[in-house]
Amino acid sequence: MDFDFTDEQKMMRDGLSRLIAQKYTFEDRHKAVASKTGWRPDLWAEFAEMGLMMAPLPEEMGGLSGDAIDAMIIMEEFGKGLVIEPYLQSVICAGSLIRNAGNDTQKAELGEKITSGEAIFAPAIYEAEGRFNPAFVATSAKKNGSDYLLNGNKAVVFGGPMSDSFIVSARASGATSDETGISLFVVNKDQTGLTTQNYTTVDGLQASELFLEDVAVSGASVLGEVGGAFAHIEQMRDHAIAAICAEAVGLMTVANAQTIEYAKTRKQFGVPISSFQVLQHAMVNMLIALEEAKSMALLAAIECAGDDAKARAKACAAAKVKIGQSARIIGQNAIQIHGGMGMTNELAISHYFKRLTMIDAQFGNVDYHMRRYGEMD
Amino acid sequence: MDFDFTDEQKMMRDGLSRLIAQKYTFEDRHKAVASKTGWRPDLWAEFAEMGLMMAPLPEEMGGLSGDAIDAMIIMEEFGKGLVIEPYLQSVICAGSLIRNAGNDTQKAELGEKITSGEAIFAPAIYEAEGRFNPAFVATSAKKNGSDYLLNGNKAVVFGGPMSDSFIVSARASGATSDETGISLFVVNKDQTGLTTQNYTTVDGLQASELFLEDVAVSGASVLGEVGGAFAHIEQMRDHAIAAICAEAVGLMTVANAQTIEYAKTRKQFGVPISSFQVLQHAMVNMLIALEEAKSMALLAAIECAGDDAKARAKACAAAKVKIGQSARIIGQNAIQIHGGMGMTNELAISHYFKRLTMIDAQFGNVDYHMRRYGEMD
Amino acid sequence: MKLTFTPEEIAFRDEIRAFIEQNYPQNLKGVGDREDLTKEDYLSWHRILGAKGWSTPAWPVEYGGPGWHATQKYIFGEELARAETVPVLPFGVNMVAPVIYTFGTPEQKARFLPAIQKGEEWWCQGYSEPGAGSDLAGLSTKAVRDGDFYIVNGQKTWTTLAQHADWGFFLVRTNSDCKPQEGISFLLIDMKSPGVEVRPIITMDGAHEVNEVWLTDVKVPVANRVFEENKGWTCAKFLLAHERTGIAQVARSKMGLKKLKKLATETISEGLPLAKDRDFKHKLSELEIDLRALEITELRVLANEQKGKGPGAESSILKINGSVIQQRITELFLEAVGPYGAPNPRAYKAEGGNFAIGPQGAPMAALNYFNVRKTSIFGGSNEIQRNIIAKLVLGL
Amino acid sequence: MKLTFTPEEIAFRDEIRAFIEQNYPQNLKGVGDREDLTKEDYLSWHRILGAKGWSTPAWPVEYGGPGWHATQKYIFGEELARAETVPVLPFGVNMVAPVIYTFGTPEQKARFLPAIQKGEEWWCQGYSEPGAGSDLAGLSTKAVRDGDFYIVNGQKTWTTLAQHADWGFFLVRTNSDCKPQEGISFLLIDMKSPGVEVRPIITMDGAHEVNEVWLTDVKVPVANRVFEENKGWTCAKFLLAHERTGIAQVARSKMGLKKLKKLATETISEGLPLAKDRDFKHKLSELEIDLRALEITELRVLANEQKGKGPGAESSILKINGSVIQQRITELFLEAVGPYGAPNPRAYKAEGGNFAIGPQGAPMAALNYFNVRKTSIFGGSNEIQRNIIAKLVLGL
Repeated sequence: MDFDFTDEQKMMRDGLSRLIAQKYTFEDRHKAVASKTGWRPDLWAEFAEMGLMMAPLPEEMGGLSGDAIDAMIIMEEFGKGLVIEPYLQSVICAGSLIRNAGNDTQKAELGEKITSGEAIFAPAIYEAEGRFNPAFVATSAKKNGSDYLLNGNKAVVFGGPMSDSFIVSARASGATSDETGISLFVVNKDQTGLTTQNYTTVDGLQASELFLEDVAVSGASVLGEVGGAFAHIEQMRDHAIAAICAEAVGLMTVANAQTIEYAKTRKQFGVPISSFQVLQHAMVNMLIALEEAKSMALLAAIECAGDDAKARAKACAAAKVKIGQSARIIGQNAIQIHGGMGMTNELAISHYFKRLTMIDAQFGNVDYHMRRYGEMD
Repeated sequence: MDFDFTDEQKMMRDGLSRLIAQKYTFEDRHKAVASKTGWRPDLWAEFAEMGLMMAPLPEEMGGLSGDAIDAMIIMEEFGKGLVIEPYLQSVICAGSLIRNAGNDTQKAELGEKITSGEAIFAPAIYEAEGRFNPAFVATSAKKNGSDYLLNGNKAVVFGGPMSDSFIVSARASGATSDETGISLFVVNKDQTGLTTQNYTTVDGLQASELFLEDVAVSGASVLGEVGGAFAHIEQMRDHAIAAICAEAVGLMTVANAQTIEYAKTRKQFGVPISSFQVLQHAMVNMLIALEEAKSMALLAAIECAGDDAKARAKACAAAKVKIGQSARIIGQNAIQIHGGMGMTNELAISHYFKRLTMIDAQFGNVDYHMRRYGEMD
Repeated sequence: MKLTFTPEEIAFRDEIRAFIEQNYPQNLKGVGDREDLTKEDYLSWHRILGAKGWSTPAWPVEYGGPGWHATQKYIFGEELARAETVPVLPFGVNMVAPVIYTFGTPEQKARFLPAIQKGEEWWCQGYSEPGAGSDLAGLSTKAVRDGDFYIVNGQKTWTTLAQHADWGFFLVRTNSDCKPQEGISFLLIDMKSPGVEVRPIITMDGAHEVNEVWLTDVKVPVANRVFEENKGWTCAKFLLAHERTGIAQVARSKMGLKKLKKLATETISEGLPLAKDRDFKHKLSELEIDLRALEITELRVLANEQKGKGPGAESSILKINGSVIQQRITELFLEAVGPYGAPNPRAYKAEGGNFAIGPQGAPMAALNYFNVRKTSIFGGSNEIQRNIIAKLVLGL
Repeated sequence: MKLTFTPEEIAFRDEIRAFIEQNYPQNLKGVGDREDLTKEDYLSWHRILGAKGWSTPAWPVEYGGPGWHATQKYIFGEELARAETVPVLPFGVNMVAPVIYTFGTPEQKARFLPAIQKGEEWWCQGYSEPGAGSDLAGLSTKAVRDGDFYIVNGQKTWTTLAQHADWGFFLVRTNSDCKPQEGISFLLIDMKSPGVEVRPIITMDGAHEVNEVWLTDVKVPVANRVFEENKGWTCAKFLLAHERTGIAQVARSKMGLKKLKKLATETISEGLPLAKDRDFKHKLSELEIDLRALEITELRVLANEQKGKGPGAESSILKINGSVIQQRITELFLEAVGPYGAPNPRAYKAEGGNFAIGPQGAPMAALNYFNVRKTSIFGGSNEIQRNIIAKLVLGL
């Protein structure tokens, strides 16, 4: 057993932490969310320069052969800084799909684009009526000569507005919820027949609805075996869960610290509110929730870095459940202890709360993964 | 809307309350539980003399034409006094079955026995593998001339050891969980082929397992229509739930009062523990749980006294859910606030806790009734 | 003992229902799903009810109340909620008016009550300050006597809908050399007075619902003080007890639950209605049972009131459970819409997008959830309510 | 970063497993389901481990510890739980012994440690008093110096299994004219001394597990005082930190959960295994995930310890969650057996009944649930643990 980071990992963490402290203050972030584009391309370039995009990806994609532990370190810092850039989508998710499903050419070419940060990819996996089930794919892929014609809609594609390409799941065979028959296609944003509806999310991210009408993609854009993409999607989801759990740990760490700080300085009845036993115990419960979440985020990352697919799936389902529960305890208590001030858009805490709330519905919520966990027994 | 008791109801309540205070102290009760018979036949006779057995039953059974509100008043006082006598079984449950299913002769003859208190009846409805479902009846009733032969087992029959007769559900037709095909039989304890295994329960009551082997009962002992007993059993269950919810309200009222009293007198760190805010809020939560339980017990009793079967079923399912939840909050917090002293057999509070705990599994627990409630939508 | 209505009560209900049907403004139907209501939206319905004599159900008859008993008031509230009307805001009708008719002078009653009843003047509440939230008595806005006037200086905050207000009722400090509670006075301030400035606070849902109110050398006639100088805390306590009963919001929550159940039936999850999902159904049932328990508890309190026992500290229970149930309803709405909780309609509408994303009911789900986190904070936080119950009910 | 075991660790685990299989007493198999264990039941397994040098995994090598690192200790605990052995009781091995080898004299070490290691002497803990539970420092049992002896008078309570004890370690007051913490001494008392009386306390599950210990003019040699006079609080605090780590009981809870899942598979509800019931399954999954989180948290604490960071206030988290999980397991057991939680096996066995009622696992379900309500009370209540965390970890 060993819970230590390598020296390289510590250096990366500290460097990223410094960068965020200097160039990604709460005010900077606020401005970025409200800006026309809704993100910070300049910071994206700096992240790339620091090697963050290369960190968790393999050499053949231009990466540094790190793993989910590196991703965890990065995402936790992103969480602490409320970072809104689409690292999760492009590096973790698209990176995972290309690494596992791509052929050598795709790994090299698409990998280079991702690790250099010069292009952004977003997975377009979920559909409205499928809710949290990635096997629910009504979007069809019809063979048309050596091309495929894609038809259908994809729901809530995070990172959509700033993405250059999407990795779209579509079905050539099978019933709507079958795990077999699903394929992955790399679709460029400017492709004929593809339209998007872009929006800002309640927690300050960017996302899109995708509408595909007879989008013709070449056979070369298929990622992996036709009809055999589901295992890759599952693996992507587990890596995404491990990463988003780490982000949540970062968010919760700051939310707890800000709450304690506020409670110590805010006075009512002539004393700091931190002297009230009921609030003290509430903050202890927040700490316990954070420690439990940390443990499970760690477990998820360790299992994603390993090669036991069953253990990985179980750890990630469990971690997503625990993070959802902890985020609720911490988020709700943080606002309650901040009182009226916690309700305002002006204080950072409300933004931590909003992001913590919305994480539950990304990649499946508490109930979904509780059920999934129970079925893996 | 009117939440008032009649003057007669108030008199009955006050009289019963005085009787219990005088002759049913915690020490008396302790002795009765530990005694050979495990109950107080002398008190049973006094209850009868007071007219408690007559109160909720109709005139044709020798009763006073009261209703579920009277039963509620009595059961709440029984709860406060931790009364162990089988009023619920004999008067509420058997009374309900005979009232609704019995013919005129049965109502008069069996009713007289119940209302006079001279005989005790216990419903034998549930079976081990049916858990909380009263439609699960594997016990068979085979026609044999004008008699019926009963075969099967009945589980956890409260009041069994002191009962003179059982009202047994058995099946002449249909599959094990069908709602049709179930009949009710009055079986005397000394009947050939009936054996019982008697025991004390963890909360100080008496119960039995019933084993029926070719028990021959006459056609005259059938209660109601052959095969059509389920609606009567459901009605009995709702009345039993309303009554046991009232008992629970009585138990919780005392548990809360004892906890507050203890917290005010018990000193630690030089001050009464009632001065700690965390314990204050815990006691407030206990109060809220009690008030919610009171409201739902009241609703259940009101609907049982009414004639809308659907509203009755819904109110009773909801009440049983709420009582189970409140009992858990109040019971667990009462012990926690009493600390080590709460763990001892010597203090009354542990006995209130035990009874409150065990009520959940009588007539269906929280999950069972939550589901039942959801299905009634 | 019974829960059913008498024939007279049923006739009363039908009368209310018919009136709403015939008189509720067409353009305000379904406002529950709209993000922002104008001042006129609120007042138009208030005025219609006022003209009928129904805008002030709790008032004594002598001041313009309809003379209803508790059950009738309950039925009236139920019917308004059932029809999803815009609410009649409580600041005038249920907050300042009872203080005025209980503690005010004949002149104050004559000047203010009719305008409140008719919906002619909009009121706001100047209680909380940046340094005095849960510790309301710790307020420091000062009123210094200067002849027939007070000169008021200070800052109030969390002032709901003050941007529309004609008048405000304010707690101000008129004496600093005593216990905090003993030096407070209750003033009625014309919001158009020189020196009154209302600055918006944007809450985390992006709404402009609350405000800061800055008071700089505001001249307030002494005649606008209600009750004695330095005795304003009496009015404040009286008002808080009144505020707590209404805050349970049972009728509105019942309507919310009904909509939630409809949404669960319409939302498709993996090809099936979410309402069939056992876990979700379990939560719905639990919520419905808790709401039912709250409703019966409120009826028990009302029945006591009808017998002359005023709302006491028990009303704190209604506040706690009522607020938590409102929060749970919005939380389940958000859970129901799943991934479609994410799009921010305020943002995409501000950018000129006029599309709706996700199922009906989705667009406001997250913002509503964020917004009602306030219910356990404002009006005396739930921690404060528990302190009150511990002290006044349990005697701890 | 990894969670897997090295080949050496796996070999170690196999060695432990084989030893248990070959040496664990036949007559003690499956003791988890028995209600009462005798003194000999406990000590026989302790002696076998002691002879092998494994009864004291946490001790330094110089006093007879096996020299294991944290992972090995963890594996050892896992294997004992897996085999459901009777526990080696903590009062000697994990409580008084660390105090003796950390603070004791050479003579005390020589006199007491070997007998503890070998399982020759049974210890009990004389801490709590009727007036000093959570407020341990409020204790009033007095020890008055009289030459080479202390004369001890007072009453202790909640003394676990004192009915079997040869020795007890006691906190006593040797000075009353100072802060409560500064006048306490730590004494080792021979339970056969004149004036020591052990009276049973029957807990609500009907068990005789705890006792009152009455001390009347008990003569205790000064040589049996550990550490300086009036410095006993130092030993007490040291010991409490040690006690808290073990109290998480992760390995035992894992075994409990395994049995619970088995019971859910075997219990028939309406003709189907309860394990198929979605509501029950949801609770099982939730419990299992929480237990997993506790386990990883404990491993993180252990890893810190291995790096020389001793168990600090974080161990309070393990105590809180560990106790609650034990309670939830027994609660689900009770829920699983449904109506068959009711029969009281202690009562019907006392009456000579030798039947078993209900499914396997049912007879003790309720009594176990009642019994483990203690885990959130004893050893520093969970409220006290939260106070400790608030103060020492959060700095509030």
